[in-house]
Amino acid sequence: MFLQQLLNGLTAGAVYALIALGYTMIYGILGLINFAQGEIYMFGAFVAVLLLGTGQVNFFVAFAAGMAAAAILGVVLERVAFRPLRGSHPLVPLISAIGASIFLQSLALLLFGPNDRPFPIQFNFRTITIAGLPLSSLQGAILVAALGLMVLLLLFVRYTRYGKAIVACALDQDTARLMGINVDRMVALTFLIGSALSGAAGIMMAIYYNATYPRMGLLPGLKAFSAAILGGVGNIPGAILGGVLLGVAESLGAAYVSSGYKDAIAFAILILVLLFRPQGILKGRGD
Amino acid sequence: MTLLAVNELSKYFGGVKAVDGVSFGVDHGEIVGLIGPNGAGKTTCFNLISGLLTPTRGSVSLLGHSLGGLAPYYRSRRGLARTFQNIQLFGGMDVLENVLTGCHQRQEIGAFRALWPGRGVRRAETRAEERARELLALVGLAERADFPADALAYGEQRRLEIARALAQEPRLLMLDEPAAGLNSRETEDLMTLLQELRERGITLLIIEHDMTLIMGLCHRVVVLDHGQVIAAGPPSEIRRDPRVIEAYLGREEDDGDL
Amino acid sequence: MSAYFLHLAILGGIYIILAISLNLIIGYAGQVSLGHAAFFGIGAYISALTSLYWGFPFLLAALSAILFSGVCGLLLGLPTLRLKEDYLAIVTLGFGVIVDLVFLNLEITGGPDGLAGIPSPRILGLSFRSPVMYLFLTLFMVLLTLALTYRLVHSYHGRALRAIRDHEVTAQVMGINTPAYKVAIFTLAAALAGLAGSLYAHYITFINPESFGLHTSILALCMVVLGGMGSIAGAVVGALALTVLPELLRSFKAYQDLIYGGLLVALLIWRPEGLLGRGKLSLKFISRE
Amino acid sequence: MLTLKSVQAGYGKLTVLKGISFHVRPGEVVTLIGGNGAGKSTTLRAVSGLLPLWRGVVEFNGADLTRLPPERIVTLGLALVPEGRRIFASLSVTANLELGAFHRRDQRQARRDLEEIRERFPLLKERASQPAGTLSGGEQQILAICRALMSRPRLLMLDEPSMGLAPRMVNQVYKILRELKDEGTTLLLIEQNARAALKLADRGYVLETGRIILDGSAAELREDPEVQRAYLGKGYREVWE
Repeated sequence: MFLQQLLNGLTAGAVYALIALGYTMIYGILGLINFAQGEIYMFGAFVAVLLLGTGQVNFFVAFAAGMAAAAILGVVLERVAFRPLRGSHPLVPLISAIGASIFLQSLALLLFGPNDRPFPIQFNFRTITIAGLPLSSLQGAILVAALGLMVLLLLFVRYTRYGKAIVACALDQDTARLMGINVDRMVALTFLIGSALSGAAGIMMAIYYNATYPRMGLLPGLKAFSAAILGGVGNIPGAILGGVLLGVAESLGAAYVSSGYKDAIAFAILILVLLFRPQGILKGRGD
Repeated sequence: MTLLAVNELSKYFGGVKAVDGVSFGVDHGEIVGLIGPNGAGKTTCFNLISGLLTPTRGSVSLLGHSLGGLAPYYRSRRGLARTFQNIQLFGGMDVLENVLTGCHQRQEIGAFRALWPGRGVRRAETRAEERARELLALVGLAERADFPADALAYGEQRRLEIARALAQEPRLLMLDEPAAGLNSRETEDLMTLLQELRERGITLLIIEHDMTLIMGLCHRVVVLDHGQVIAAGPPSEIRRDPRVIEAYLGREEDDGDL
Repeated sequence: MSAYFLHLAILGGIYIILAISLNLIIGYAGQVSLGHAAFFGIGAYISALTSLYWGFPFLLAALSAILFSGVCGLLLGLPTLRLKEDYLAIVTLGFGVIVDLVFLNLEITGGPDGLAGIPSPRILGLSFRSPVMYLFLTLFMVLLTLALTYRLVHSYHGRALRAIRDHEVTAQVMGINTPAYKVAIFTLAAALAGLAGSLYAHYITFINPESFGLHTSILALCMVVLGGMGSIAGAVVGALALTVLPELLRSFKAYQDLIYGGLLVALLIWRPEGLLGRGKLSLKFISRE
Repeated sequence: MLTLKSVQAGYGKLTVLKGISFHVRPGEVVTLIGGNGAGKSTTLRAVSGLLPLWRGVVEFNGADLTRLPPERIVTLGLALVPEGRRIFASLSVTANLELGAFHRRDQRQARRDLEEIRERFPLLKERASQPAGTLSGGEQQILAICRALMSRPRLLMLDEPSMGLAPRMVNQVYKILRELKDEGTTLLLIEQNARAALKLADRGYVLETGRIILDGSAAELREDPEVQRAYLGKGYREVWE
C-alpha cells in the first residue's frame, strides 16, 4: 500500500516536474510567473487527443504534434501577452498572464466543449508484480519518458551554446547582449522549450487519467508552480526535485491524512516552505 | 563626542571584498568626507551603515548604541538620514508631499487618530507642512511645492532629496555624491547650501568626487581604496598624502612593470 | 424600479466593497492577492454560521465576519508580506484554494451543499428583507467603506503607503516601517472583504463554496484592473461595469470568460492605467541601472 | 576605424554626454580619461549600443552603428569589457569564455581559440569548471577580458579594468593589455588609473562633465598639469599644489 502510493506520487510528481521546468526557466529569464502554463499543458493534450481521434496518425506522431502545438502556443503567448509589457511593474505581466490563462481556458471550452474526452487509443498495459508490488507499466512508461525529457533538458542547458546563452540572459541581460546574444530570441526559445515540456506533461496525464478537459491544466499548473518555488525558482534541478517531492507528499497525504484535502497539500507545503526557507530547498536565483 | 562609529566593517560579494575592515568615526557637528576612486566601496559603506545591506563582519553604532541587525526604518528613527547617488524621489507625489514623507517618523500619528483627525492631528499636520515649506525655502524650492516631483529639473531633484532627508531631523545626514550630474552653477549653489547646513551644526558624512567641495567643506576626510581605509585626516594632510594621489592616479612604481 | 435592476444594484454594491478592498492591497501595498475571494467567503460563512447557530443579530454577525476575516488576513499577511510580489500572489492563491477546500470538506459549512436559510437582517426592529431596504443597507455600507478608504488614503498614513508603493527602499530609509504598513493594509483589506461577504450571505440567504473560489478572486482582480489599479473611483466603476456587463452580454454567456481574459491582457497593453487610474503604478518603468 | 561625431546621450533628465567627437585608428591604443561623472562609461555604453544616442553618429569601419542593438554591434568586431567586469557568476569559467564567442559562425575555430587562451592563462584552465563568481576580483577581470577576446574583436573597449583591484592585480591586468597592444590589437581604454593608462596608450582624450577638453599624444598628456586638474575634479589645483 505504502509503496503503491509512493509510486503513484512519483508518477504525478514527474509530470509536475515537467511543468515546473517551464515555470522555472521562464521565471529565471523574465522574472515572470506564466500563469497560463497549465493551459498550454491542456492544449498539448487536446491536440494529441484530437489528432489520434482522427485515426490518421500513430501515437508518436500525435505526441510530437501535441508538444509542437504547445510550443507554438507558448511562443505566441509570449509575443502577444508578455513582450509588450516588458519593463513595467512586475504586477502587470503577472496579471496579464492570469488574463491569458482565463482566455485560453474559455477558448478551449468553446472549441472542445466542457466534457471529458477519453484518450482515443487503449494501451494494453499490464500490471507486473515485483516483490508483491503491483507496478503498472503505464506508470513505468510515464516515469521513463518524463525522466528522459528532463535529462535532455539538463544536457541542453549545460552543454549547448543556446542552453548557456539562456542562462546568461537569466543572469545579466545587458552583458548577454554584449556577447552578441539576442535576448528576445532566447526568451522565445525558453518559452518554446518550457511549453513543449508542459505539452508533453499534458499528454501523459491525459493517458494516465484517461481524460482531457478544458480545466485540466488549472491545478497541475498551480501545483507545478509551487514545485518550482519549492525547489528554488530559476533552479532547474530544483524544479525536478520540487515536483517529485510535491507529487509524493500529495499522494501520501491523500492516502494517510485526508483525501478531501488532497489538492490543499501542495499549497500548504508551499506556504510552509516560503515561510521558513523562501529561497527554496535548493538555492534559487532570487537570493 | 563620537556620533557614528564604524568598526571593522566588511562586506564580501562572492570572491570580491567590496568593503574590507573599514573603521572610522564621525563626531558631533563634524563634516566628514568619504572619498576614493570608483569601486572603492564608498556606496557599499553607506548601504551598510543605513541598513540596506547586512555586513559580512563588523559593526556600526550611533551614540554608542549598536545598530547591528536593525532594519533601515529603525536606523532612521535613531537619527540616520541619507540621499542616493541616483536620486530616488517619490515620483507619484508632489514636491511638498515628498518632504512631508520625511517628516513621517517625527509625527507618530496613530491609526484611528489619523482617520478621524482631531485638532491635535490637524495641528501636527500643519506644523509638519510649515516645517516642510521652510526646508523647501532653505533649498530654494519654495516656488515648486506643488510641482510633481517628476517634473523637476535634475539639479532641483537633488536639492529636493536633501530637503526630504533634512525633514527627518537627522543626527547624521549622509549624502551620496550630491554634486554628481550638476553643472558648475548648481554645484556652487550646493556648496552654499551645505555651508549653511554646517553653520546650523548638522553633522554630515559626504561621498563626493568634487575635490573643491570636499576640501572646502570637510573637517576630516576618510579615503577608501579597494575596500580599505588608506588615509584619514584633515584635508590639509590628505591633500599631501602620496597614497591618496596614488589611489586616484595610479602608482608611480607601477610604471616600472609596464 | 424593476426587481432585476435592484438585484444588480445590490450585487454591484457588494462587489464595490470587495473591489475597493482588493485595490487597497494592489494599489497601496503594491502586492497582488489572488485569493481575495477567500476572505469574502470567510466573511460570508462566519456571518451565516453565527446567525444560524448562535442567533447573532445581523450587525453582530457582520462584525464577527469583519473581525474574523481581518484576523485571517493578519495571520496570512504577517509571515508572507515580506515575500516578493509574485510569491505573495501564489501564496494567496494557494490560500484561496485551501479555504475553498475547507468550506467544501467541513461538516459545519454544509460541504458542497452549503448553508441555506440565512436570515435577512433586522436592525433596531427594522427588517431589510425587501430588496429596496437591502439596497439602502448596501449603499450605506458602500458609503462607509468609501469614506474610510478616502480618509485613509488622504491621511498621514496614506502618504506613507504611497511612498511605499513608489519606492519601498527609500520609504524605509525615511523611517517608514514598511512591513507593518503592508500587514496593516492587508488586514484591513481582508476585513473589508469580510464585510462584503457578510452582506452577500444575508442578501442571497444561501451560500455554497462555488461563490468563493478562484473565479471570484479573478473577477475581483478584473474589476480593479479595469477601473485602474490604485484608484478608488476606478474600483467603483470596475465593479459596476463587471456586474452589469455580463447581463448585457447575456446572449454571449459562453464568451464571457473569453472576453474577460482578453480584456485583461488588452487593457494592460493599451491602457495599463485602467479606465480611471492615473497610471502611476502601471507605467512606472524599472530603470536599467 | 571608430569615429564618434558630436554624440549626445544620458539617462532620463540627465544629459551626460554633451557632444563628444573622437576617433580611433587601427592598431592604436587610445584612452579616455577624466574625473568621475565626466561621462567615460556612458561613452562606451553608447558606442556598444547599450545606451541609445540622443544625437550624433557613431561609425565603425564605415558601418553606421547609431541605431544598431548591442548584439549586432559585437558581430561587427567591437567588443566591450564592461565596468565592474559583469562575468556570469554562476556559470563556469569555461562557459563564460564560450559565451564570448556566442555570435561567431566559425565555432570550430572558436574552440581552438578557447584552447589557446587557456594555454596562455593557466588560471582559466585550472579553474575551468569552477563557477566564475568564486574568482577574486582580479581573476574575474582577466576572465572578462578573455571573454571579450573570444569574440575576436577588431577593437577591444575596456571600461576601467583596474577598478577596485589591488595594485598587484592592476599590474597583471596591464601586463595583459601591454601584450595585446604588442600583438597589434586596437584598444579603447577608459581609466581612472591615469598613470597606467597614459603609459600604455598612444593617444588620449580628457573628458570633463560630458565634453572633451583636451587631446593629444599620451606623452604630452602625461606632462600636462591640466590633466591632473581635470582628473581629480574641479579645484584640483588649489587642493594638490
